[in-house]
Amino acid sequence: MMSSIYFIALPLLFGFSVPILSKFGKNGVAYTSLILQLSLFLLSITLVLDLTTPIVEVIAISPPLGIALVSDNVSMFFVTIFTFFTLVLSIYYMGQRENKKYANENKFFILLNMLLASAIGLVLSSDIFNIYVFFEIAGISSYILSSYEKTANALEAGLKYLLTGAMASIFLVFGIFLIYLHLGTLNLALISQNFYTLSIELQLLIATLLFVGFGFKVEVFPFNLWVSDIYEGSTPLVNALFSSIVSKAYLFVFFHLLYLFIPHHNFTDFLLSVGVISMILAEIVAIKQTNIKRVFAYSSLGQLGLLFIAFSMQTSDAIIAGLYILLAHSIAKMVIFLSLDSIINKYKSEDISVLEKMNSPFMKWILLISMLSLLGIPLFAGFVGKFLILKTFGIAGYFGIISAIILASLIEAIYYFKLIGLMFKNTEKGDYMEISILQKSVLLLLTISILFIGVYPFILSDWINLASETMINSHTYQNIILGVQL
Amino acid sequence: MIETLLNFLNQEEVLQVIIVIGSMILFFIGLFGILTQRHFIKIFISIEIMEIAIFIFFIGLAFQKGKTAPMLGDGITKFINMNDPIPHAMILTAIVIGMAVLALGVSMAIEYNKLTGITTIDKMNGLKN
Amino acid sequence: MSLKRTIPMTTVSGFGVSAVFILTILNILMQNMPSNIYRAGDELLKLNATDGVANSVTTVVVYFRGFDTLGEIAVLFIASLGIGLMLTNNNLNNISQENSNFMLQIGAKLLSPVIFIFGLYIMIYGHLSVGGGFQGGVIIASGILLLLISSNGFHISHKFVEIFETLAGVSYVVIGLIGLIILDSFLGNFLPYDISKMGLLLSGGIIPIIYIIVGIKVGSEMSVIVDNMLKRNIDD
Amino acid sequence: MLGLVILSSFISIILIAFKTIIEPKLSHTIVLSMGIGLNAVILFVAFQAPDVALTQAVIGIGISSVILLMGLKHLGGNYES
Repeated sequence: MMSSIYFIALPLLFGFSVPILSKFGKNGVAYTSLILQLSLFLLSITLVLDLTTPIVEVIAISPPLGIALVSDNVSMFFVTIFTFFTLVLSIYYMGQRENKKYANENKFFILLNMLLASAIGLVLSSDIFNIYVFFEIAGISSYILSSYEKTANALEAGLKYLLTGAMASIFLVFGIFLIYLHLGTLNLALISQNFYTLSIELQLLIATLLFVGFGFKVEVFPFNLWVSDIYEGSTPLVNALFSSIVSKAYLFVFFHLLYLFIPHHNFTDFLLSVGVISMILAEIVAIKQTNIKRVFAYSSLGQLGLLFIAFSMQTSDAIIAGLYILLAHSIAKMVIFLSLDSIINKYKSEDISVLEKMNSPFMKWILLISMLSLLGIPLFAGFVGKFLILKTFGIAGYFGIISAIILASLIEAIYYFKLIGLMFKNTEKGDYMEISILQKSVLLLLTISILFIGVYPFILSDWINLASETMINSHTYQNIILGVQL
Repeated sequence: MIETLLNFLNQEEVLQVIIVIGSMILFFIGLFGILTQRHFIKIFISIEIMEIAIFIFFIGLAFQKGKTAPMLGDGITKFINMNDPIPHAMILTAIVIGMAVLALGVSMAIEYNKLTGITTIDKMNGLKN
Repeated sequence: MSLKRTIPMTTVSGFGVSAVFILTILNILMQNMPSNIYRAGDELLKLNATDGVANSVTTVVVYFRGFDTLGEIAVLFIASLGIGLMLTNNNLNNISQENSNFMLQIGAKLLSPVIFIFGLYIMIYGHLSVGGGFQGGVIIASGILLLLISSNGFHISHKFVEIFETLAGVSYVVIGLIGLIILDSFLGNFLPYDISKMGLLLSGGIIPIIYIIVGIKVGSEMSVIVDNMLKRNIDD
Repeated sequence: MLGLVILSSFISIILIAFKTIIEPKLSHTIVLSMGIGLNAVILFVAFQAPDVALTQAVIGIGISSVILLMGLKHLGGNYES
């Protein structure tokens, strides 16, 4: 029987039963984790293909009172990419496992699966306190993952993440408490129906509290000053998770709540300016960086600012553009951080000059393609989203935003071409870099998908159009949830 | 004199005002602690104070005077005229989660201290460039 | 501007800004006191009367919002895992190496059985009176803490505690999945629950069972956390 | 009586919290934070929430303080530098 509850129940079951699984030889846990992720990916594909009407999975009692998981077009879009990227990351790790194995590997697999479960839970859940619980699971597993290596830098990154995360969750839970006190419900659909009945100051206070709570995690301007530290302290494998999965889940939840609670355009200008500031600032700071992880951390922040701008517009076209950018960015950052993991392991340096030393034509071309995609060059996946967003803002007449986006792309071009120049410089190279066939095929698959989406973006357009329609339309969401009876 | 004072304090509106002002002062004391204190232990305690403040705020405002605790016993046989159980359940969850985060934070601070000898957050700048 | 003049100015302006900020928030909250509206909790209290559980907080925690509790167990599990990861194989000095004093040894011997029985009572009677799995589990863990700091010879084996932890965690999810198969809803109450038995130990279907499982899980996690912090044995 | 209990608990919790923040000796800080938890327990009982009070008593006062005290022992140094 197909049910969306398996996305959360099975990773938890896996996590709890690791002591039993570790009895089955030294590969028991690793292979079980791989099989679990493969089956979750297949499950999400099956659910997406079957999806004609949204499915509501009821837990214990029916929705307005209890918790329910809603799988509609947009949430299944996110679930599919999360399961896909986790699977890809696992396979990549399996490829290097022979040579470089993490210490306490079982715990790494538990944390990976818990992070997947919580990201999916954030996207699927329709109860605001349940969202808080998943917010905490995702947070606490990210803190441990970022200090996984137990070096001074890693622990510093983890502690910084933990302190900011604890602050964020206090503000978030304060907002949730105010919502319950004044509306008497925790269900997203009911809150969405009644939120306008609150007085305007109270709406503003709750919105501010939720913005602060999620702002720390979505990595937007006033709260993103610590993010680059975390990226620098953690391993690139973990950065790939943060950049492609976790921040995307928080971003979705933030805008999902925004569209549901305040479905009018009062905050559009404010959110647009937040997005523009965080984009421009991140790109400017990125130029000066010499640590390669920090460069890509700031580039992630810049791309998240762009996504923030796209989703802030609250129109269907802008969301379509945003989803394209999100997909392209996730794939490209996955490629970049995965290959950085191998490069840093091989040459034991985190300075950007490591690209100069790197001796592997395969890696060179892979990195080149993903950087060009991030820049938004035509025929690569990143182009579609950037083109669509410029078109949307052009039609709406926001020429300030358009010039900001073009400016940010130009600054981005400066440091990306610096990196590309380093890679193709004709200097003395280091040792030849061997990577296993498994890792090669993973990177090749991701790169081919970048090119494929770039050349033929319309293969996804039906799916993405449906997703954006579902996301923007709060009435459908209310009807879906409130119409369910067990 | 004392009678009237007690009666005045027992009014539901007065109670609500006391709860809001008291818990918000507590909340801002915690925030003040986070912004001014530097030692790890002090920071964790400040976070705890902020958490307790919002828990008191929530339970206090969800409480309605004259209603009993939401469980049977002491001659109560029907689930009527009882306080709302959902806030209690939510706070239970939040307290346990807060404790888990605190314990993890303390253990990370211990390990970080063992490697670097640092006990305050303002010296935590190995990642700046 | 010199440093001597800037510091008082920033302090004063900081206090001014924060005072305005605090007063604004207080003003908003005071003008919007929650009225006694009909909340979801009142509806749940009505539903609770058909469930056969005397403590309605337990019903809400374990059954109506049982999914939150599963997530909470996961948070505790991950935190315990992280603490184990942080505090193993290091040469921290053992906190209680020397013998503890006589009073503590005798007191611990007398008190620990009482604490364990109290914890078990709180855990098993969670659906009838105040308390439940979380509180009972933590009380048992605090009894183990007392034993750990009082007597030198006592130590808990992580392998042994792990068995309880694993069984409790797995059976929680499996009970949920059985509910999904039988009643088409995760964590559904598939055991018979009779209203006439309200107030008896065996009432409420799966609710007391799940709360005891939660208690075992929380108790073992907390014992492991406390033990890791004390660093009495490094056998992980 | 209820109003008086709540008011006095609030006054004492705020005073203790302020003292906790400004106290330089860290072991005293932890003991004072137990006082905050204790007053919170009294308030939860006054608000007819015995379950929350019990949880706050065992977790908020008991285990949290033990964890903080052990953390202080491992971090070393009772005073803020």
